[in-house]
Amino acid sequence: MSVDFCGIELAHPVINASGTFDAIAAERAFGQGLLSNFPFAAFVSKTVTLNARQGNPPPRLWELAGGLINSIGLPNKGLQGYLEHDLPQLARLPVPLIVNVMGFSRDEVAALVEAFEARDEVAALELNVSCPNVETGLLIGADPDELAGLMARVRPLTSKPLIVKLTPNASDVPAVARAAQDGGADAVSLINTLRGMALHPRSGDPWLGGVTGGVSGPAVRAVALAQVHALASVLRIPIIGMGGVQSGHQAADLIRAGATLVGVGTESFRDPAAGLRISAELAESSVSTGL
Amino acid sequence: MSVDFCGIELAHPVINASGTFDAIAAERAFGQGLLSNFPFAAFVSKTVTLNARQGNPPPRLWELAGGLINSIGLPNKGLQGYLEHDLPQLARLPVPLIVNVMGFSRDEVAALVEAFEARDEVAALELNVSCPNVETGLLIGADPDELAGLMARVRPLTSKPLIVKLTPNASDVPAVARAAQDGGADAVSLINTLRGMALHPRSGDPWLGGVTGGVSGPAVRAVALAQVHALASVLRIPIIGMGGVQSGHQAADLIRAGATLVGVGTESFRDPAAGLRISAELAESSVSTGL
Amino acid sequence: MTDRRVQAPFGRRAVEVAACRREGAYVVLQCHDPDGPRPVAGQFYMLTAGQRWGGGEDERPFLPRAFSVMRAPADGDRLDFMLEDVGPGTRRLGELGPEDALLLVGPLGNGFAPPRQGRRPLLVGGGVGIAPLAILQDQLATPDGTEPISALLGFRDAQHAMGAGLLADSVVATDDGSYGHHGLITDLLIRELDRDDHVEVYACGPPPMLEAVRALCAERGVPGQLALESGMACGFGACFGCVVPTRSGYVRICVDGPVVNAAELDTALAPGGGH
Amino acid sequence: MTDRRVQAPFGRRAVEVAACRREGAYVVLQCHDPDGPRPVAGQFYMLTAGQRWGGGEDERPFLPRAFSVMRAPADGDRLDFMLEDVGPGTRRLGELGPEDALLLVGPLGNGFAPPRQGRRPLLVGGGVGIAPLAILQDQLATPDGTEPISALLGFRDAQHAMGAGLLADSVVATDDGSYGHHGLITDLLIRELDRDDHVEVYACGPPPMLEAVRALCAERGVPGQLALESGMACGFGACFGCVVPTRSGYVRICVDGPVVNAAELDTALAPGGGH
Ligand SMILES: Cc1cc2nc3c(=O)[nH]c(=O)nc-3n(C[C@H](O)[C@H](O)[C@H](O)COP(=O)(O)OP(=O)(O)OC[C@H]3O[C@@H](n4cnc5c(N)ncnc54)[C@H](O)[C@@H]3O)c2cc1C
Ligand SMILES: Cc1cc2nc3c(=O)[nH]c(=O)nc-3n(C[C@H](O)[C@H](O)[C@H](O)COP(=O)(O)OP(=O)(O)OC[C@H]3O[C@@H](n4cnc5c(N)ncnc54)[C@H](O)[C@@H]3O)c2cc1C
Ligand SMILES: Cc1cc2nc3c(=O)[nH]c(=O)nc-3n(C[C@H](O)[C@H](O)[C@H](O)COP(=O)(O)O)c2cc1C
Ligand SMILES: Cc1cc2nc3c(=O)[nH]c(=O)nc-3n(C[C@H](O)[C@H](O)[C@H](O)COP(=O)(O)O)c2cc1C
Ligand code: FES
Ligand code: FES
Repeated sequence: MSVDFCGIELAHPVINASGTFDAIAAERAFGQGLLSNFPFAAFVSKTVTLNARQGNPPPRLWELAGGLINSIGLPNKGLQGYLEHDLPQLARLPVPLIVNVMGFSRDEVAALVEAFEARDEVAALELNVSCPNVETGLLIGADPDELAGLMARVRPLTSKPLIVKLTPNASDVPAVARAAQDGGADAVSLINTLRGMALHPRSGDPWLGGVTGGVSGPAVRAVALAQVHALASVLRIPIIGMGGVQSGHQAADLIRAGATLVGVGTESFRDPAAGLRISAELAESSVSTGL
Repeated sequence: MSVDFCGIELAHPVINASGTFDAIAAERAFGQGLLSNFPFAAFVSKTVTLNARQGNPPPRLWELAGGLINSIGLPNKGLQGYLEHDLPQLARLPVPLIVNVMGFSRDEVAALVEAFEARDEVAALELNVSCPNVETGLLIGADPDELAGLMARVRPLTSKPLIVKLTPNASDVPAVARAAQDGGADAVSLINTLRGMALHPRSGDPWLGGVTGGVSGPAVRAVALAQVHALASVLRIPIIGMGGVQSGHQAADLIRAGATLVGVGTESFRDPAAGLRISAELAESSVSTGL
Repeated sequence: MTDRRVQAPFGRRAVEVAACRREGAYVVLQCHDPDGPRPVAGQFYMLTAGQRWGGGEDERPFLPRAFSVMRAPADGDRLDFMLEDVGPGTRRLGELGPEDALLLVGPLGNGFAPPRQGRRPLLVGGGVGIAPLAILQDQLATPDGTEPISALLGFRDAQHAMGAGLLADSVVATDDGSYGHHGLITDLLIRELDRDDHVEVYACGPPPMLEAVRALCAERGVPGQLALESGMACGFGACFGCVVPTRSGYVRICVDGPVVNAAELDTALAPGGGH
Repeated sequence: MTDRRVQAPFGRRAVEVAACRREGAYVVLQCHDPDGPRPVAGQFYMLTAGQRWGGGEDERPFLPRAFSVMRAPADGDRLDFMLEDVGPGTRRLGELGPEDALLLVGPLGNGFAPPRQGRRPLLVGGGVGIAPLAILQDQLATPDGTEPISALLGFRDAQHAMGAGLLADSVVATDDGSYGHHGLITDLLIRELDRDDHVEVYACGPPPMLEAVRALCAERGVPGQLALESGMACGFGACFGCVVPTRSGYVRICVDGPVVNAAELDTALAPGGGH
């Protein structure tokens, strides 16, 4: 089951989805047991922004039938905090490290990319483009031109593999993905969460502190499969497929639809070792299906 | 609970979602029982196109956890068939009739709108814009300019209320909705289905005859609520909210988020009389919440 | 075909399970339906368990499931269904016990028509497809019960062939020869047609069997009525999901079937999806 | 605070339910956990029923639910939890019976620290929040059991007050006066502090109670350890969903709690959402 992903050798095709596994906190909770059975073939960090962020006010979670709406709001220590506190610890993980970054302007993204280009601990970068460019007001990941502009600015700054994490809340995801590829992306990953909302059962006000949030989990699986499938025929570069994966069979579906790697997110909340189970099931189904 | 909707007096705010209830077939199945307890305050017909369509090859359905993917493919008798066979029967229903139409060019939509403008049996028209304009290649409902062009062409052709049924598969639904309003729409309805897909559990090939389909039911409810909420603050015209409604409480949520009417779709498959139950529950919760 | 149906009360009603028992490889689910009419053989019901529908494997079932009525004695309020466990819905229904709630919509669809003038009914069933033939036997029986309605029933093996006990008179074939004739039920049909083809064939079963029956009827110029299956979401014509191809295009078998004339089909093989 | 925790085995493990019984308005769920370590009082577990998690009302529960361990005798493998039925998850767990499978992750989070030098522990619990105080009583007890650990417990009414039987020594107050002191548990806390405030307060309960305790501790300059609650998706720091505001910003109470020093909070009232 070992996979070559943009020149990085991975033990199997299952990685975590950004923001759904904090290896440092998990090590506090599970200790050595986590490290000796690390559930993912690569570790993707939660989105890092240039400046530290507190994140959204609670409540941040709403449970759905087969899913979850989160409005976490990208809390993180900011670039400096990450470099000082997190990177040294994450560098000790037994798998390659992929750092997910987001910026609200091309300069911000450029600063992040340059900083991580300088760090050997980092195997690859993932650009989270599910946010507006504050200078143009356009959602970077929903607009092919906006993304092309960003790629033109940051691609030259790094020789590490650059993954573009696409938003599913776009009219024409294939057009955005093509812009990523044409701009020199080494891979794309999708889907990020779908915009969703819930009201307080009694007061009728928005439940989430952030008013709206992102839907993940089984409820979005069919949408993820359709979007991965739609890209498979238009892209040359590899795809990291994610969205609602709970089993090896569902991971295999994404691979059949065109993904090279599969990301596991919400399912890790139900079982911290879900990645282990899913990659084992996938290995088994691959043997039986000859995938 | 009676509601004025664009000048049409409705007994309560619950109507069917287009394509999820065939009153003529239901009358064959349930007879007089349907007509004397008609579950909706208005009846919305399945999408009518200029020419007859066979629809997609089967299989057309895939069940999800709390949802359904359909690739029905808009089968219908075409405008002439509808006028001859369906309209006379639908005119006998005890509630106002809303005809949902779709065209692959502005001329097609114009021809449909003109034909129904001439029919007194029709209380209002709903434009299904979840399709490409074959002349420009653009998805009409995902592109504000495309929709503005369509509205400019067809709005002058009818004095009946014109509802624009929006697609949720768009980067900026509020922008599209504003284009509808600015173009003279009397209301908007949403959400249509989310693009989704499933693979055959054994062969791994796409399950649906149409390859991809549309996701509906509880799995899309949180997305529907977020989209209705996003429009409430940008529109003056009324909103018909739909997507996964199974109870009066959920209907009330859509109304709190900004909807005037609520559409029930997939839930009618589970219980043909779901509309009755939901409007009764809604009436009760309205009394208790003073909605 | 003109409608051969009894109309259903509008909406979904809760009824009580009377019993649920194994019959070989199958489950027979019996309930009381005091508020529904007596159905026509060949009609079906959409069933949902009153509890825990929405849970289970992969969190399905979500939609109701279609089942032919297997028996509905004219006197009384009982409805019997015959289930084969093939997935989460049939499994959940098979777990129901006495007094559990069952939600149903029906009777739905077009049932079987009486045989054309002077023709002897010949019933051909395969697997769980024998269900509608049991009630058909009841409804075709002469008042004095003198002329037995013959039924040819095919099964995978002896375990499944125990289902044949649900019909009155039957000749059985099994694929593996573990019970009755070793071979296909269409072998027996050919024999019957060779003997006397002044019959009207009533068939229900897996698509390959139905297709073989259809082809035989066409070849011999014998009228046939086939009860088809297809994935359904609603059962009352609302979703357009259950279509099968016929000579006049796609038809929804929940309203223009499930019983269709063999002559209307080019094939009885279910298209795509691998049902 | 430095970690006061026992680490959990990595992953979710299936254990067997030993018993599930009512205790007044509550349910006590007991299981055997042979493969897990003995937890520190104040730690919690994420629980999922082995079956039918994903079904039920509105098709929730989907995520695991957090429960403080209520008792975990040092000798043996038993873990006890105390549940109040407030929704689909607690209802489903309360339906479990002997030998049913329970899936758990834990022990998780930071437990209670021993009292600061020379201070007498004073336990204050409200409703189902008394659960972690039961195991805390066990763990604080002197080896000879001579010095009882006093606990002040508040409940809605007598029916709920039956939960007090789960702790050794306690003084009870009820909101409606149907059992014990008629009034708030903080009335009793004030009395205790007036008598002798060389104590360390350990509290768990509904937010308004915790806030009153926090304010009292601040006023009297008494150290307090509060076990907080918040909606959780994961329980091990993965989702960032369970944050509460502290003087040093939002902290995830599943890893930097659930026990926090009262002095770190400006308020113990849960923000927004109406928990
Ligand atoms: C008119 C009619 C009458 C019938 N009468 C009977 C009867 O008397 N007795 C009886 O046992 N059965 C009968 N059936 C068939 C019965 O309805 C199905 O076996 C039942 O719906 C299966 O449900 P399930 O949840 O158990 O299995 P499913 O999981 O629904 O699997 C059944 C088949 O559906 C497909 N499938 C699998 N997963 C999905 C999915 N997620 N979405 C869509 N399709 C999927 C596969 O082809 C699978 O083999 C009848 C069907 C019809 C239409
Ligand atoms: C560290 C910790 C320890 C705990 N210890 C105990 C204990 O020992 N005993 C005990 O009984 N409880 C304990 N709890 C609380 C327990 O976890 C909750 O009561 C439980 O999760 C409720 O689940 P439910 O499905 O029964 O109810 P839910 O339906 O989840 O309702 C519980 C509350 O969540 C909110 N809510 C309602 N619907 C949703 C939704 N869809 N998504 C998100 N939130 C929603 C509402 O505020 C509601 O009042 C503890 C919690 C924590 C964090
Ligand atoms: C609680 C939570 C936090 C997330 N945080 C991030 C994030 O920081 N950066 C990011 O790119 N994606 C984030 N995501 C999106 C996931 O990486 C993933 O794209 C999405 O959840 C779909 O996968 P799943 O259904 O397996 O969870 C987050 C998702 C969840 C549920
Ligand atoms: C089987 C099916 C057929 C549909 N056909 C149409 C259609 O013909 N025209 C249309 O505008 N919407 C159609 N829709 C979309 C619904 O009108 C509705 O927007 C969507 O299903 C969301 O509502 P629900 O979750 O309550 O089903 C269809 C939906 C389903 C499930
Ligand atoms: S099952 Fe819905 S139309 Fe036939
Ligand atoms: S519950 Fe997920 S971070 Fe605390």
